[in-house]
Order: sequence, then structure tokens, then C-alpha cells
Amino acid sequence: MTNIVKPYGDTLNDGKVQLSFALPVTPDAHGKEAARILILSMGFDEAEITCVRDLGEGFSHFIAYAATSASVDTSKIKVKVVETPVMDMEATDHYVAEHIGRTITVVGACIESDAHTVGIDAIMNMKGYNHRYGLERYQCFNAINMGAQVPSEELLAKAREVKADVVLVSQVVTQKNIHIQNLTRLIELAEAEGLRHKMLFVCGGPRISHELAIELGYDAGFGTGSYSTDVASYIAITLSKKQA
Amino acid sequence: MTNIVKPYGDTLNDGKVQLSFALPVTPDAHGKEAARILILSMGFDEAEITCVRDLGEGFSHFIAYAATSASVDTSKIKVKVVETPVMDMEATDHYVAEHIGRTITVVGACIESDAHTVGIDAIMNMKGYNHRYGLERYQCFNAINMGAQVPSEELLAKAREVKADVVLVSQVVTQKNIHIQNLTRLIELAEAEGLRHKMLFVCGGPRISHELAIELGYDAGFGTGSYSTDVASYIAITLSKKQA
Amino acid sequence: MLRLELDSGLVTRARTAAKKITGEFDQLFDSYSSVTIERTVLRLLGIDGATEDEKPLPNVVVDALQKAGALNKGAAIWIANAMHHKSLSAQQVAEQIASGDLDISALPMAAAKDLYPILDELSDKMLKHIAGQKAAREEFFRQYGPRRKPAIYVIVATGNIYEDVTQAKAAAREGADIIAVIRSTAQSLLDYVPYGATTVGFGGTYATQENFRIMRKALDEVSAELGRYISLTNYASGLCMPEIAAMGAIERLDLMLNDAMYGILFRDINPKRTLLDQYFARMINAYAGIEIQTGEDNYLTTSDAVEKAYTVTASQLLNESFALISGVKPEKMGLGHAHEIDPEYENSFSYELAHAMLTRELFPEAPIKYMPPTKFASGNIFKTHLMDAMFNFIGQLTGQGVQLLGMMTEAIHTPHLVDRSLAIENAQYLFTAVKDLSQNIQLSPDSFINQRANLVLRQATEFLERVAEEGLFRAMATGEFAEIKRPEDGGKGLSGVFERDPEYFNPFMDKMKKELGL
Amino acid sequence: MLRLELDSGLVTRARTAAKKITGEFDQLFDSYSSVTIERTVLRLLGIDGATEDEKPLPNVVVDALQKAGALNKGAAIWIANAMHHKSLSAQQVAEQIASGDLDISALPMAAAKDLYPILDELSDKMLKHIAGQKAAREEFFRQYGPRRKPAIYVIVATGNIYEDVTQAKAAAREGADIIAVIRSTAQSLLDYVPYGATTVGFGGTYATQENFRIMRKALDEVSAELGRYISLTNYASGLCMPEIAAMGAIERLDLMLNDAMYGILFRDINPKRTLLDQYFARMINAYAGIEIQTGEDNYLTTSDAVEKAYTVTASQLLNESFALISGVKPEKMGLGHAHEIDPEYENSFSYELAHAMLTRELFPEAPIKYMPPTKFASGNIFKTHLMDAMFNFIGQLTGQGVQLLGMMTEAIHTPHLVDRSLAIENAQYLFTAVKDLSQNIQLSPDSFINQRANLVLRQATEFLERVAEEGLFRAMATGEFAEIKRPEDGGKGLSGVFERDPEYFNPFMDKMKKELGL
Ligand code: B12
Ligand code: B12
Ligand SMILES: Cc1ncc(COP(=O)(O)O)c(C=O)c1O
Ligand SMILES: Cc1ncc(COP(=O)(O)O)c(C=O)c1O
Repeated sequence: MTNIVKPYGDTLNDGKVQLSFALPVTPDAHGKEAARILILSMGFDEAEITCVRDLGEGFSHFIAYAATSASVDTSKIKVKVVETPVMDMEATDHYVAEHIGRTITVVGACIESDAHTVGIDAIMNMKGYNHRYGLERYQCFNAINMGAQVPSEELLAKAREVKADVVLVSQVVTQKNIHIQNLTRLIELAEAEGLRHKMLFVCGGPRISHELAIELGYDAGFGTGSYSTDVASYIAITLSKKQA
Repeated sequence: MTNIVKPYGDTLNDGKVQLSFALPVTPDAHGKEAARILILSMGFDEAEITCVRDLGEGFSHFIAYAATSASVDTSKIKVKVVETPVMDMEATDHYVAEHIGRTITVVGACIESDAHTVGIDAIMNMKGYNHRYGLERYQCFNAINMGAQVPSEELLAKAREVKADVVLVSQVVTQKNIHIQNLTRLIELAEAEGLRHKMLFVCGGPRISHELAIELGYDAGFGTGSYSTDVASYIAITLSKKQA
Repeated sequence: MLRLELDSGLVTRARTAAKKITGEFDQLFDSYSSVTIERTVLRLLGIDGATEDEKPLPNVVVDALQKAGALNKGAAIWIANAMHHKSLSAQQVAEQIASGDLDISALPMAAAKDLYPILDELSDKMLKHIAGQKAAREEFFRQYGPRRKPAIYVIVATGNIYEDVTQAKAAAREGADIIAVIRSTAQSLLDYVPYGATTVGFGGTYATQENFRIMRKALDEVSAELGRYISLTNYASGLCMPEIAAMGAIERLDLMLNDAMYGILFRDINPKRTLLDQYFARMINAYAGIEIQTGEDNYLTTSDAVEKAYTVTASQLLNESFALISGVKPEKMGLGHAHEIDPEYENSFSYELAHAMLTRELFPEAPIKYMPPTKFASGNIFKTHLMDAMFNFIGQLTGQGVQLLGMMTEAIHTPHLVDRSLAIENAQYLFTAVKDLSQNIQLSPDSFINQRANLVLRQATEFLERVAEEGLFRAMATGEFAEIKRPEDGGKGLSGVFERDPEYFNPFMDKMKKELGL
Repeated sequence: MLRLELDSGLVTRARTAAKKITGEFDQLFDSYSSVTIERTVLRLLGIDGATEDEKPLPNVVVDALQKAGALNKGAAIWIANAMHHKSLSAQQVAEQIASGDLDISALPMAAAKDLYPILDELSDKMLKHIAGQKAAREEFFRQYGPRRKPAIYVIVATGNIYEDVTQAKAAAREGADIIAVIRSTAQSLLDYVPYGATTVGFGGTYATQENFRIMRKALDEVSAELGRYISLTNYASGLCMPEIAAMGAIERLDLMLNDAMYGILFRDINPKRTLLDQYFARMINAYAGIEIQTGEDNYLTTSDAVEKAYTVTASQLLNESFALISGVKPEKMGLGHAHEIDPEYENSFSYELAHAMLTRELFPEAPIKYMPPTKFASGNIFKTHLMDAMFNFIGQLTGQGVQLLGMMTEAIHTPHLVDRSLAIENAQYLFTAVKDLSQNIQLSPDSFINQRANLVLRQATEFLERVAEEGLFRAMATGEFAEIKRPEDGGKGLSGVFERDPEYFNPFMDKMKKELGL
């Protein structure tokens, strides 16, 4: 069933959106009009510039409210999401003992130039994050966290060495889409080395979605607010299905 | 000379804009994708949803950064602005004494349903605003401030009675474009009564621009941040030119 | 603990002056009534509804009595008389007057012993209902726990009561404790209360009894769901102050905007009419256990918040004194205060802290209604959001009763759903961050903050003493309040005030006075 | 006045422990040198430039000497020897080595009396230049007035030095006092300093001498225009710590990120290498009058800010102690502290106030470098803006030296022009609002804030005493710092450390030590 939605200010479908941006124009009536016309040319109506601030060096800052005529049919949207249910640590350990019957080896790293380990540590380290212990604490996992700035080659070498079931990759820096480049390179190397289908490849980071991960050739992706429980459950259930 | 400008984040013409809006969707991957697609359909690239907040009752709040492909040629923009130079109180009094040689009668009001008198008081009242005295303090003006919620008819009747040189109108409330309705009605009544060309009609308020004022048939318009000195100078110089 | 050392001599002098000022009106309160007071009586007797051309029945009846010169006995006795003669209910009497089938004042007046029992029964019934609503509220608070302090108060103002309900429920889920349905603009100037559910308002939604009922029901549902009692408030001040108070009492509103002088100063309503109406309106609020809220913030939208800080204090003292006369308990006096200092002002935080502490300490039991920055809110939503944060900081630090959350779009539009949500987020962050800070700090000896608070108190005291000398009406006439001149016989609604007949009877006022010990 | 009552016994114990820890390295400092120290000497002798394949000449010379096993006498004497034999300038010597025309270590070593005067002249010249820059800075501050407190510090990080200049000038006009050009990511791991103006960086702009010069020139212009001296800062810590310090001294940078242990803990640089390099780097900073800034904030990006607050205090005390050994004056020690408490934490403001006051009062003369919330900054720019406001509040309230403004887009991207401008607006509003608040308030007796500060101090003291027992290197090896294990012989750059020959000579170190009274 089609379900067409538009932004909402205080009346359904009023289309109200708040915008803020800088333009290389003067902070006067002329600049304000330039900003207004720009907003109109983005397909907005009722563009109201509520604030003009001089930024110096020939730039001005504009804050505006406007009504968009754009809409989206939510019934047409298909997003891939991780669909395995989430279990707590005990449940996962139990599940693995029952369905897999051996420890699962997981190798993780923050690859290439990226040194932001807090995210992967949140998933893997003993102490975990927000009252969820990390994979190291699980009985069912043998978790190896290689840390920061690990070249893709080294990560794959380690995965091969320990016969990993799962490779976890973190990417936090996204400037100039560096994360896409790095993640793509890793998966291509894995393909080339014939490792890709021997293990699960899972990536994560603040700008990663499951959708994007699938697109890049990974098995799953986890974004902002993911917990070890999400990842552990996903791994346990997916591996047990694969075995079956 | 054409001068095409685009929004600026940290690199010229990167087109970066911040957006914030509510959508009647769930605060999950599906809703986030709806928001992303909506932004793309507004003609943005690189839509990045940086925040999703549950608003309850089926709505979610999205904060996003995206790059617009829209641009504007500032050389094509012509805005009407009040062009008279701004003089201080003494200079205006002096100017009027010299060029007009009599006191100028000004009648002002906040018309119709609008009770926001602070703006017109800032222009007219003795004590003024931000260290500029109001018109009542000027020697060259006979300033009559009728206050809040004055019906258009009453304002015009008073203007006729005192043979006003100038009518000042304030409109602050703008919901459902009530200010446009009220201002239009006043000017139509003035036309009908044959008063329109006997006096200057000047309007003001936070959403008024000179451009809009002209469009509505006024002689001038003053928006946020206007001072008595702007208005007084405009009146003095314009009336003296008319006389000449 | 953060505490001022206030000059107690000044406090006593200020209260004495306030009492002297408000005491002058005993005569007015005892010998006069107004059209809206009589309409209130009719509503409390159970008369409701409107004619086809949308004239409320209470207005129809009162207009008829006024035209006939019969109103000065009070409307109640006439209704009882008609009921007695015609064996009709009060509502039927009103309907017959509306349809022209009954000339109420033409009926011969029956003996008091026949009429008083009728009124006694009807008034008992209604007062029992109201007392029941009060008890229900108290029970909810017992069950769900008391309101947080400061309580999170947000407005809804879409103009459409059903859209308001959506927004109110969303706000409650996000943490709001009190929902205010902002009234359609200048409803205070209507000499009647519109009837029924409304969907078109201007800058707000009409205050009608049906709208009260719809919102109360929605909030009762969401309260049960959340296990937190969500309070409801609306505006009484204006030409229908007691009527709206009565409607609120019937529908279990929990707070009510009700300022003794707002109508006079900010809406040009006649001074006598206003004071008279507030007297009865507040009595109803008091009886119903409704927290009143006063409008001192209005002074600072036109005057400078530093220069005229004392006018806020003076008004609070007068509102307090008037409220006591109507039987309102200090713990139900939501006196107003506002954070309206220019953000460019050096030490704006310290000034405001001084003012906020003064308000709290002068009225230690009152759940102060603390208003956010509005005047200096600009189209720069980021800056306004910060100003609101400072306001939230001081609200928590000084333990105000009710925090009327500021919205970052204050200078732009009535709140969007997102704006309100971000305002609640702002308050919750600040309240949590500075939760117990006030227990950690105290003022330094000779601090500027203490000096400032005492200075404002002194200015307020001297001002009140001046007003006590010349009389409140004259002071208003000469522009001593809010820099606006309001002559005693000017303004709207004076024709609705009348002197009572010696036989005047208002069963509700009598019973409530007794219960309230007045 | 807002002041703690710190347990002075703890303060003494903590400083004694810190001194014991840092005192262990006299032997390292006196008997070792490193490749970057020698490259620094070459730069100070006037050698600059790079080969066609972008290898800096100082690296070319040092590599040649190292290969020849000649470096342990120090690079200076070899340059002097070549100058003496070949009648070349130092720069020409380096160029000839680069082109392969000269094998510097093959020349016979001339007599000391022939070589020392050459080095004496060259070092005098450079030290005079640096002293001149120091004097120029002092003169600017005399002329334009001192820096505000806290100073407004903002970053530029476009990757392109020319784009950085635009953003820096805009920021200065809006009120920034200090501009930091953020370095391209992990430049600390390069064992050379890139050469020339650069326009492609990653998450920042390369620290090069030419980039320093371009930015300093732009800021001198805007300083003159504004009548306010705009300071410039960059990052030294890493494998080239002393070289970057020297470049900063030459180009009149005013502050320099320079942490004694950052490289070890956060970049896995070898502990010996790092401590040795920081010793000379800080001596240069001290001589040049450059304010150093330390990186305690880094601890809190990985550890909890409440639980591990004491690690910040401990690191500050160690940084202080190391700085004193290098001749840095307390008023030039920009010790680091960060506002990284979870905003959902109850009383986060009081906790942070306690920590911020502790930092200020332990180091009363130090211009504390106060870092904004980063870890809990989220994609919700409105919330982050509020967190930055609380940070600015505490910065002003506790009188920190340098306020590194937080940006509302911290969790999203390196700052856009608008973000920086709104950050400055935020700081200016808060600084004005709470300007003199600290003079108005004091802590209550037995306040939680005072208890908390003393608890953190006690934890830091006990931690330092434990480290003093086992030795710094062992403590690092066992993960006592930042929960990271760094073995003494692990990490990058150890091969660049060597023991000095008895004839080792570093004319700059000797002269600076003398001038600094070390
Ligand atoms: C902490 C931090 C640092 C620390 C990192 C310490 C460490 N050991 O990690 C230090 C100080 C070293 C640092 C340095 C830099 N940083 Co930094 N840093 C941050 C900061 C403040 C917080 C990141 C963080 O820890 N988040 C908390 C964790 C828990 O969240 P998370 O990473 O998203 O992880 C969660 C999910 O994404 C997911 N997840 C993440 N990885 C994985 C992996 C798997 C397999 C799974 C399943 C899930 C998963 O689960 C986690 C838990 O929910 C952010 C700003 C911010 N507030 O986000 C900037 C930020 C990320 N840094 C940034 C930059 C630019 C840098 C530098 C390049 C700056 C410079 N020029 O020097 C350097 C370079 C570092 C490098 N080489 O990578 C930018 C990145 C801009 C961009 N979008 O590209 C940011 C956004 C700040 C900014 N606005 O400029 N940084
Ligand atoms: C103060 C105030 C009030 C006071 C007004 C007191 C008074 N005597 O004026 C009170 C409390 C009474 C009030 C009531 C209401 N208000 Co009001 N109020 C404001 C507030 C906070 C400030 C307005 C102000 O004084 N600005 C300062 C002056 C100096 O600025 P200014 O008006 O723009 O004037 C300058 C220029 O525009 C220009 N100018 C203005 N007029 C003229 C005329 C001439 C001839 C010239 C030359 C220049 C000129 O010069 C002035 C000086 O620079 C704004 C929010 C805000 N921060 O803007 C809301 C606001 C304007 N109010 C609003 C609303 C909805 C109401 C009510 C309808 C609420 C209700 N439901 O009851 C009522 C109804 C009042 C009515 N009938 O009009 C909305 C309007 C929404 C919209 N865009 O339509 C606002 C934006 C608040 C909000 N977000 O909801 N309000
Ligand atoms: C005390 C009080 N009553 C009533 C109102 C609003 O009512 P109206 O707009 O109908 O006058 C306000 C508005 O600020 C108020 O402060
Ligand atoms: C003390 C110190 N030095 C240097 C740096 C940055 O240098 P790099 O990213 O090159 O390691 C930082 C970054 O936070 C720091 O805190």
C-alpha cells in the first residue's frame, strides 16, 4: 500500500524543513535574497530566512525554514537489516554450545590508516560497552583484537593463521570516503586469497549500515549504537544456519 | 558578470547544507532510508543522516548533512533596498528645518489583530531602542502612536484628521500570512479613500523587507534590526525630494 | 546551599504595603458582581450548550436578565424560580429562554424557602463533582508520585484540538509533566466562552469546555500508560475569568493562568471588572485545588528586565495578596517570573540568578512559574537554544516550581514537533547535569548577587508603598505599572459590572467561602 | 571565590612521586641522542630544503652519518668539519651530500679550535633569531594587550594551507585568540618533516615550516588589523618532536602541542625515543618562550572520565615535572584537561567542576589547555552545542587558560566555517554571561565537589607512588597508563636512539641549558 510522507512541522504534510548553510555572499538584503532564491531553486516553497550572520572573509551564514514539495513513498523502501534476534551473553553461549558445539574464532581490527579503536573495543574487549560485555568475555568466542591501523594484509594473514570463523573490521574515519576504499580493498584481497567464503566478514562504524555492508560485499554491517550482543547473536545464528 | 555561488562547508562550492526535519516514519533503518531518499529527491547528493530521534506518536526527527547541486547567480539578483543615507537625530532635524521647513506629521499603529507594539514603539516612542531615540523625541516630527490592534479604518481616519504626511504600520504576527492580508487591506482602503498618494505609507516588522513592502504597494518597508534613524532619514529625504 | 540573605524588614514592609493595596477592594468584592460571574453560576448550575448561531446559553440567560434589569439579584435565584414554576431542569430553563419560549424575569418570584433548596441541591451536586475531581487528582499524584521540580511544562498551539492531542501525547512521552494548550489569540477579549470542539484557532486553540475534556481524556490515557500524572493547563485571565476557571474545575485542569491584573494592563480590560472577576475565579481555583499561574513575564516583554525587575516582584506580592483573599493556599500560587535579560549583557547569568533566587525565597512555598527567554530570542535557533539552556540551568539551580520550556524557534513560529522535543531534551540534559549543584555552593559574603536581590526588593517595596499611598487604581491610571496608563473607568467590559441587590444570592460563592474559611 | 580546599599533604606527596619518576631519566637525557635531535641541530644550523624525491636534507645528512657510524659524535661537528675543509655554507654541505658529491664522514676531523668557532657563530645567529621572535611576540602582547582568559582556541583542518588561511582569518575576526592548524593524520609517525607549502592533507594539514610561515604571516596581518595578537599553534609530539619545536621557534609559533608521553601511549612510539626527544623539544620551546600544551585529553577518549579522572591528574604532574627539567616555566605549561563526562550522568556538571577546579588549583600558574566534549558528541548537533555550552561555562567559571572550543559537528566532520563561527558565538555568550560568577560563589562546607577533587587527587597520588616504586617504563609496560601496554623496547623509532660518544657535541643544547639555568 502506498504511504507517501512529507516532512512535518505542526500540520501533517506541511513539508517544513530547517536549513543552515554558508554562502560566499554579503550579509545584507542582497545576500539574503541570494540565499532565498537558492532555497527556492532546491524545490522549496515559503523560504523564510530567519537569520543572517556575517562569517567574515566574504561569507555569510543563513538559517532558514522552508516547505519542501518533495515526498517519499515509504512502501517502496526496502532496506536490508540484520534480521537475527538479539540474545544476551548467556543465551548466546548456550545457543552456540547447543547448535555449534565448539568455540568460534573471531579476529578483529581497525584497518589501514584508522586508529579509532573505541568502537571495535566496545564490541570485542572484555569490559564491553554500556553494560554489555565484549566478545572476549563470552565462553563461546575466541576473540582476537588486533587493534589500530592494521594493514588489510596483516588482518587476513592472521585470519588464515588462526582459521578464523569471522573477521570483524572497523572504520570510523570517513573523510573523502576513505572507509569505502579501505573496506573494498580488504574484501578484494580476501577474494583474491580465496578467504572470502571461508569466513563471515562483518564491518562496523558510525557511517556503516547493514545495507552498505552488503553492497560492499560483506555479510553484515553494524552502525552507531550497536552492541556486542547484536554482533554475537548474529554470528552465532548465522554460523549455525550455515552449518546446517 | 556572472557570479555563481553554492553553499560552502569547508571547500569552495562543496554545496554543504545542514537539514533538520520530522517525518511520520519509525526511528529505525527503514525510516532513516526514507529520510535519505527524501533528501536525495530534493536534489541533494551525499545525504548523510547524522541523527535519528524518536518523537513519539509515529514521528521521527532527522538531522542531516548533504551537498546540494543547486547554485545561484548573484549577478542576476536585483533587490530593492531603501537607498537614502542614514542620518542621526540632530542631522535629520537640521535637514528637515532646512529642506522642508515645517514639522512632519506621522501616524503609526500596529493594525488589526496584532498587539505586538514593541517594534513600532522602538521606532516611535520617546525612549527609542538601542540608544536611538524614537520619532517622538525629534523636533521635526509630530509623532502620533496609536498602539495595538488598531483597525485599518481607524488608522486612516486619524491620518486624514491630522493631515498626516506619513503612515507607519507594524505587523509582527505572520501565521498563515495574516500580515500580508492586513497590509493589503489597509492599502486598498487608502486607495479607495483617495489617501494613498497624499502621504507616505511605510510598513515594518520582522518578516517585512523593503522588497515585500514595494510589492504590496507601500513606499518603503523596514525589517528586523531597523532603527528610528533609518526611518526618520528615509522620511525626511523622501519628502523633501517629493516637495522639490 | 545557595541562599540569599534578604533584609527581613523590607520583606515585612513589602507585604504590609501589598496587603494595604489589595485590602482596599473588600467593598468591591462584597457588593458587586459581573456578567461573567453570573454566567459562571449558571454553568455551575449545569447550564451548557449554545444556540444555533453559536451564542452560549449562559450568555443568553444573563443577557436576558440584564436586559430585564433583573441581574442584580444574581442569576441563580431566577433559574431556581423558573425551575420551581415550570418543573424544568436548569438546562431546560436556559433552552426555553434561548428559544424565546420563556421570559424568565416575568415569572413571579416564589418564596425563598421554595427556591433555596433547589439551589442547595444543584450547588451541592456540582461542588461534589469538583471536590471529586480534586480528590482524583490527588489520588493520581499519590499513585504515580509527585511532579518533578521544576516540572517540565510545554505548550501546544496548533489551533486544532485533535492535532494538539497528538503533540501533547508525544511531549508527555518525551518527559513533559504539564501541557499548556495555548489559547487562540486575544480570546481574553471575548465576553463569552466558545462552545464545543474547535479545529481552527489563531496562534493557539480556543479554550472551550469540550476542548478541555478532549485533552484531559488523552492525557489521562497517556498518564496511565507512563505511570506519571500529566497535568493540563489553560488560560483564564480575560473577560471570562471565572467561567473558564469553573470549566477547568469541572474538567480537572490542574493549573490555570490567572493573573489579577493581566487583563487590565495587557488587554485593556476595565480594572474593576478584572479585579472583581479574578476574586471569584480564584475562589473556584482554590476550591478545586487548581494551581494558579500569574503573568509577571508580560512586564518584561515591554520593559527592560534589569531596570524593571522590581515591577515583577511588586506584581508577585500583589498577586499573592489577592490570591490569599480568594482562599488560594501558598502552595498553589504559581507566581510568575521570567528570564528576559539581554544575552549581550555582562554577567547576565548572575543578574538572573539574583532575580530567580529572590522570587524563590520571597515565596518559598509557591511553585514558581518560570518563563523562558522570548524577547531576545532571535531567528538564530542555535543561540536561542543556548539561552534556553541557561534558563534551564537556573531553573534547576534555584528549584523553581514549573519550567515553561523555551523553544529555539521562539522568534519564528509556534512550536513544531521537533522544536518541542529538542526543548525537552535541553531541559532534561541541564536538569540532570546540575541536579544537586545548589547543595554544593553558597554565595560569597557581600556577593553582588545578594546585593542585587536586596536592591530589587527595596525598589519593589518602595514602589508598593507609593502605590499603597495613592491607591492601585490611581497608580494604574498614571502608568506606574508596565509603563501603560489604564484609567479606572476605561477599558473593555465595564458595562458588565453591576452593584448587587441586597437580596443578591450566589450559592457557590457562599459555600466556597465557607469551605475555604473566608 | 570558588576555591577547593586541597589536602596539601597529598599535593606534596604527588609532586614528590612525580619528581622521583622523572628524575630517573637524567642518565638517558645526558648520555643519549636521537636522529631527530640531530636533524634539529642541522635545521638550527640553517639546513633546510628537500631532494627531488622529497627527502628533507636534514634526513639526508643524518642518514649518511648514521650509515657511516659517525652520528654518535653529533651531526654538528661533522657539518663544521665539512664547512671548514670545503669552505661551504652548512646548506651547501647538505646539498653536496644529497647530490652524492660529498662523503661527509670521510673527511679527516679538524682540530676542535677550528670547528667550535664555526658552530659558535652559527648557533649564536640562530639563537638570536629565536630570541628575536620571542621578543617580537612579547612586544605584540604589550602593544595589543594580553590574551583573554580563557583564550578562544579554534582549529582549522581543511588539508589545504591556503583554505586554512581563509578560515583562520574569519575565525580571528569573530573573536578567536589562538588558531591551531590540525596536523594531517598520524604525521607523528613520520620520521621526517615534509617540506614546503602543502594543499593535500588528510583530516588536517601537514606541519611544515613553509605552512607555519604562511599562516603566521596571515595572522600577523589580521592581528594588526584587529589590534589583537592572534596566536598560532601546531603539534610537535611524535617522531619529529624537536624538529617541529625548532621550526615553531623559528617561525614564531606561540604554542606547541608537546606531551612527554603521548607518542608512547597513543602512537606506539618507543618510550626511550619519546622521552629523549621531548627533553630537547621542550628546551627549545622554553628558550623560544613557546607555551607547551599536553595531551591528557587523550586518556579520556578511551577511558571513563569519572573512573579514570586520576590518570589525567597523574599525567599532568608528570608533564609538569618533565617540563621543569627542560626549563619550561610554569606559566608556559599548558597542561591538558578535558570535559568528557557522559552527559547522561547525574550531576555531570558538578563532577566536571570538581575536576576542572582541581586542575586549576594544582597548577595555579599554568595556562590550562581545556578540551571540549568529543567522545559523547553525537550526530545530534543541537545536543552537542549544549554540551559545548556547559564546557564553556566551566571554562570561564574556573578560569582555565585556553578553551579549545567544541564544535557541534564534532561527531560528523572536521569543522565547517559555520560550525566554527557558532562555536565562537557559543563561547562568547557563555563567557559574557558568567563573567564574574566565580567571585559570587564559594563551595559549601563539606561539598561533594571538594570531596570529589580530593578523592581524585588521592587516587593520582597513590598511582604516582606506585609508579615511582616500579619505575615509569615498567608501569607503561604493564598497562598502568591509559590501559595500554607499551614495553620499553617496543614501538616505533627505537633504532633512531643512540648513545653519545664522549666527544658528542650539540651547541644548541649547551647554550640553551646555560641560558635556561639548567
Ligand atoms: C575518540 C576519538 C579519537 C581518538 C581515538 C582513540 C581510540 N583509541 O579510538 C583520537 C584522539 C586518537 C583520535 C584521533 C583522530 N581523529 Co578522532 N575522534 C574520536 C571521537 C571523539 C570519538 C570516536 C569514538 O570513540 N566513538 C565511540 C564509539 C563507541 O563509537 P563508534 O566508533 O561509532 O563505534 C560503535 C559503532 O560504530 C559500532 N562499530 C564500530 N566499529 C565496529 C566494528 C565492528 C566489527 C562492529 C560490529 C561494530 C562496530 O559499534 C560501536 C559501539 O556501538 C570522534 C568524534 C565523535 N564523537 O564521534 C572523532 C572523529 C572520529 N575523529 C576524527 C578525526 C579527523 C581524527 C584525526 C584524523 C584528527 C587528526 N587530524 O589528527 C585523528 C586521526 C586518527 C586516525 N588515524 O584514525 C573525525 C573523523 C571525521 C570523519 N568523518 O572522517 C571525528 C568524527 C572528529 C571530527 N569531527 O573531526 N580521535
Ligand atoms: C513580546 C512578544 C509578545 C508580547 C507583546 C507585547 C507588546 N506590547 O508588544 C505579548 C506577550 C503580548 C505577545 C502575545 C502574543 N504573541 Co507574541 N511575541 C513576542 C516576542 C517574544 C517578541 C516580539 C518583540 O517585541 N520583538 C522586539 C521588537 C523590537 O522587534 P520587531 O517587532 O521585529 O520590531 C523591529 C522591526 O521589525 C521593525 N519594525 C517593526 N514594526 C515596525 C513598523 C514600522 C513602521 C517600521 C518602520 C519598523 C518596524 O523595527 C523594530 C525595531 O528594530 C515574539 C518572539 C520573538 N522573539 O520575536 C513573540 C511572537 C511574535 N508572538 C507570537 C504569538 C503567536 C503571540 C500570540 C498570538 C500568542 C497567543 N496565542 O496568545 C499573542 C497574541 C498577540 C497579538 N494579538 O498579536 C509569535 C508569532 C508567530 C508568527 N510568526 O506569526 C511569536 C514569534 C512567538 C512564537 N514563536 O510563537 N507576544
Ligand atoms: C496571565 C495571562 N493570561 C492570559 C494570557 C493569554 O490570553 P490572551 O492572549 O487571550 O490574552 C496570557 C498570555 O501571556 C497571560 O500571561
Ligand atoms: C599531545 C598531542 N600531540 C599530537 C597530537 C596529534 O598528532 P598526530 O595525529 O600526528 O599523532 C595529538 C592529538 O590529539 C596530541 O594530543
